[in-house]
Amino acid sequence: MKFRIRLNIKGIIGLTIILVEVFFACFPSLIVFHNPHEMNYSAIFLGPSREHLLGTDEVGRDIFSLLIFGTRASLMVGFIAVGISTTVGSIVGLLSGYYKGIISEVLMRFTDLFLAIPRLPLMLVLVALVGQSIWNIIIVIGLLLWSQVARIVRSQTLSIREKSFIERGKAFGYSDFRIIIFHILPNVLPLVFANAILLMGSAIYYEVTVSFLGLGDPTHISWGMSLHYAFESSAILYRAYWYIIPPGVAIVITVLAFTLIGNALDESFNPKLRER
Amino acid sequence: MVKIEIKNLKVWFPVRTSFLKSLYSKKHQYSHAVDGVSFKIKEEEIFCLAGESGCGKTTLAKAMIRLIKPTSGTVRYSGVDLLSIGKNEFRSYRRKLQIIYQDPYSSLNPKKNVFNTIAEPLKVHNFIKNFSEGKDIITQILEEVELTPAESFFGKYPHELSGGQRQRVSIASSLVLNPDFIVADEPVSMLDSSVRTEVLYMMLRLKKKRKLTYLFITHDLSLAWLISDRIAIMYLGKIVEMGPTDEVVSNPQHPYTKALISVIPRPTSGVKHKKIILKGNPPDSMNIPAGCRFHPRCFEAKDICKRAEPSIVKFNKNHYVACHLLSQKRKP
Amino acid sequence: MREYLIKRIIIIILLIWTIVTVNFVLFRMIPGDPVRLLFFDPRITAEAQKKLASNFGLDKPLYGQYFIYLSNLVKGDWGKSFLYREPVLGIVTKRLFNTLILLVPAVLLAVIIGNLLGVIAAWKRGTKIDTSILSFVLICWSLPAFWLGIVLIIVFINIFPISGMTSVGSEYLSIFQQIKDVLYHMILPLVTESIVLVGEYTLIMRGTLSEVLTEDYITTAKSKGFGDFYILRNHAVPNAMLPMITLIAINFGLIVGGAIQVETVFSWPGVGRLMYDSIMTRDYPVLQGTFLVVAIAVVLVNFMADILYPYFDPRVKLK
Amino acid sequence: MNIINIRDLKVFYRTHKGKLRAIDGVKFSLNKGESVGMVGESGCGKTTLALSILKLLPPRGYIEDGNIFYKGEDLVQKSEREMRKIRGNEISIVFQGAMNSLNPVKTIGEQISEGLLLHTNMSKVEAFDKAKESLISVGISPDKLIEYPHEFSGGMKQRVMIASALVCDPQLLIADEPVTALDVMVQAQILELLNRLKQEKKLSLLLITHDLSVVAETCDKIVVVYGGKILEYANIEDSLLHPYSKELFRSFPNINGPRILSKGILGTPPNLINPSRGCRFEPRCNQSLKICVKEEPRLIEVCDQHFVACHRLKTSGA
Repeated sequence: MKFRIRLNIKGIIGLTIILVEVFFACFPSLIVFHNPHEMNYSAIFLGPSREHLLGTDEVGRDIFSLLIFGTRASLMVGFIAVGISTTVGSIVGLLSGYYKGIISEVLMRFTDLFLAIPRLPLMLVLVALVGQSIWNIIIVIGLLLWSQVARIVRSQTLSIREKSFIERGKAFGYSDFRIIIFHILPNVLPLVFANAILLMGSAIYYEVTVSFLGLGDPTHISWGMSLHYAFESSAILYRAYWYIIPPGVAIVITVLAFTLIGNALDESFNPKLRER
Repeated sequence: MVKIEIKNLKVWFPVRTSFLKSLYSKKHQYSHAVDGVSFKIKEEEIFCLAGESGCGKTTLAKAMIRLIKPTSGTVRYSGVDLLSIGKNEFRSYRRKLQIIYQDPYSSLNPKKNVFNTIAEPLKVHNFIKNFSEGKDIITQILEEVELTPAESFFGKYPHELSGGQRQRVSIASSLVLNPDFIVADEPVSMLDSSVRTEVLYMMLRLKKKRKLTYLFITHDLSLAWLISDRIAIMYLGKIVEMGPTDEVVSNPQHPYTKALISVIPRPTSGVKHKKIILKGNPPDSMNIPAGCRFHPRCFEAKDICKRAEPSIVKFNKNHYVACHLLSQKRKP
Repeated sequence: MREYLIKRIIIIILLIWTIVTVNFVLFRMIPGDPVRLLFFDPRITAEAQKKLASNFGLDKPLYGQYFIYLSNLVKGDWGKSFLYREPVLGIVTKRLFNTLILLVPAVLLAVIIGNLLGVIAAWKRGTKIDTSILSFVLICWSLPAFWLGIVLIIVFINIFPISGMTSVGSEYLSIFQQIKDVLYHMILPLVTESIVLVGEYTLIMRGTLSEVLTEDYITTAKSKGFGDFYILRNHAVPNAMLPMITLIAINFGLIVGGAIQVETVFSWPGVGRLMYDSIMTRDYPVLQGTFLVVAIAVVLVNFMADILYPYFDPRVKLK
Repeated sequence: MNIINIRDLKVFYRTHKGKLRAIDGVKFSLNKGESVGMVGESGCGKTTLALSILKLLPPRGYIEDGNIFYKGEDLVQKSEREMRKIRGNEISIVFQGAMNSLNPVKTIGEQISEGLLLHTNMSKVEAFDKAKESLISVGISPDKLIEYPHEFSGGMKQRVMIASALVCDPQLLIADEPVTALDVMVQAQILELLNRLKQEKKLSLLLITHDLSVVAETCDKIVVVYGGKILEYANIEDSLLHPYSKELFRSFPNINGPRILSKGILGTPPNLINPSRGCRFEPRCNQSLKICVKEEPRLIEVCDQHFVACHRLKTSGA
């Protein structure tokens, strides 16, 4: 198998951002000098200063520390949720694209149903019902994003299975399993990969939104929770921009970075997208 | 010796009718892609199936090697009824019956290099235990298809090869299992004219060397004429004329064959020959006309052609034709 | 055409039925005692609760409950809110109207601007104009709606109203005054929702149009002697608009997701805010009702797109 | 009088590996009312030539040097605006991919008549009437005017393309592989149509194809192109003299001739990014001389109106 990946400038920028964030997530203590959990009621809503680079929140926690530690939650959600949805989606997509008949039809309808149901409301309902923990959120997001992967993998599989090298494999006496794993999968994998990267942006976006809407894990530090607390504690009225801007910017940068890498990969795998 | 024989082979595809119709009517509509075809191919013969696109020639060929499930009929390969044996039993015949595809760009997996493409069937059929064992066999087969030096092609991916080279790889991977019956589905129609003859030349050489039997499918009668021993002309799922190539081309009996031969473009100008250009739409296997299938486009159609379907009859030795006019001519 | 319609309607009924069933199952999956959570408001008397229980068939087995649930839904009895002590259906319909007031113009604005930007970007593909549109749009696309709303509030707190649909305690002399007040309150939420959506539409338009521009019939049009602008307007854009119709519908969930956030941030009394409130107060009957309404709305929009599509694409007209 | 006169045309493409010399010094002319067939293998530059005449080259391609005189005016010097008045009006083109060459959301009538609306002062009604006429002339019933292309078969689409190319009564029609993807019978129908229209409208035709026999059946003259160069230019009745042309001719089966399968032309097409100094065909030629490696042969007239670029012919001729 052979992948030729050529990232454009935008993709390289995106990749750099993510690598830096991965570093933050792995070694947050190397960067910050405040414990993000440490509260100090005598120092609430302080503006940026030498002591607190980005000021403090309504219970006196250091916002810069919260921001750096928050990277961990976001990346974790991104990677694990996408891992779940990509695996489930690829399997469903491959099977429903390769086989014809009732199973394929049922899988396809099921995918369509999941595509049709609005995601955010369903996520909110599910998290509200199963309980607010980071793992529940990850699983819910993972299980709601698979339909998108399945749709893409299915349509790609459908077009590949019409190629004569697939029928040729049958003429050689290959089993269905061999054809799916060794002949179709390698051809859809680049697309799945590019799409997975794009999905990471979406997964992070959903986690942040769910947390902001009050269904986040209160025991975990995350950008969405920070914004939730900011909104609930009327930071707006205090015009505590240092509390509100940084997590938002962090989210935008992260989602953007994943999008840039994903688009760059898509372009490098899909010659039709390349500049004319 | 007969290599492969088919009798009354039919391949009907169910047509997807609308959802509602399928609720209230149980009657299925079928597309009669192949509608009762019988012939024999002798050992080491080149048998050619010719006809317009949509006439069912590819479907027929694929049904013969069980890539498509026929609706009815029999296929006998070296005396064995291929359609009645089970899947596992058929596996041992699988490697004997191979196919070469038309499009060299989609018949090779873009993610596999030449070596793996050829080694994979060997491994699946237990000719070799692991990929490295196949090196000698693969070198030899690549040399046979004139891809030399063979080693330099091992690591190449399809996109690094030209159309002709891809088709050679494709042929090599079919031949590596030592088949003796090959379906060649328009193997050169997508190649450039100069490469085309090169590949054909090689295929004929391989045929002699490996004692192969070819079923050659083409829409190009001049190619068929050039290489085949016998030819069958297909129209809408049926054979309308069949016989030794020389005779069919020089003395066509069915009006359809006459028309097809008359429109073959000749590379020499000067001698202007009369062309019979058929009017009307290309055939549609979903709406097969009553009577003779060809009558709506036939320039010699008589009343009887609209009513009864002609059966295929012997015109003279080895030359068969399905046309009412022929039997009428003979009666008086 | 009739057959197409009937087929669509059958599919839609199946879809709605599935959603309703999912809804039923979901709310019985709640850890703890789901039935208690859903139907027994701790704030009312034991006698009333018993009556409620038989109303909802809670004394019956699960499938019995399911049929009662279905028939209640059809009858319009969607349960009673714990918080407002009113029938859920009434609350949701009232809020739905408010949501539409905000969403319809916001989506229209986003579609118009998005398509325009997309067309320009595709036409000028590879130039600086394209790059700047693309950068702008990608940022819009990455913005969480709620955060953008908060930022806009901080910036415009003294210029525009930041909360609610009308000024608190205002009495209107005429209907025009009321409309004016609502419009004034609408500005920030509308801008937020539009910005969040514009990215998606621009990207889709740019993508499909760039692909259309490589089609053979574009070259044909050039060979007939037409200028770039004519070809863009008469040949490329009409073809690129086709997938837009379906894509806007498919991505309708996105619009809804944005609406929940925007309404929450700006306290806009719509379905989205209702959903947020019901989560915060654990008002399950309302949560269930809003989810149902939103899901059905998405399905209906997709249905409309399916119905409209053949009018624009001659290729599917006959089916 | 010649209608197109191409002088030392060079058309290059920018690629990652360097300049690709798609057309490298081509010189030929096409007389009024004449039909010329241009043959060559894929990648030899024949389509590029067609596109350069209309200046419709893709963004990576550009005319490096040379002139294309159309009725005495140099098209190379013309602005895009001036070219638009010529395209479809004086010079029309029919492409190979008839399947996708029609806009799926516009009716056949709209697509045929739009050229008229652009190039003439006709009203919509007049243009539609003319479109109807044109559709009849290609053998399609006029009530198909209000239909959409997806209802048409490949052969019918190609007829529509021809109708819309000819609706403005152009002087020159360029047909780029007009029958390649079509079935044999449809191919014959389209060629017959082209032959008829050519005579009826006194059209000049530049037919581009890889199929020598198509040229033999429709054209007065033949141009053999190889590696961006013209190797031979002859009347269709003349027998071809260049070794490449001969091989090419042999690779087409002729059912009037002997039943012999040629070995084909061994070797690969030339590298157009770093072409060799000598004759482009030399590496594949079985009759090459020493001089062929060093020096490029020039196109010379071996007999009346028959030009060949081959050292062997020069020496034998002299």
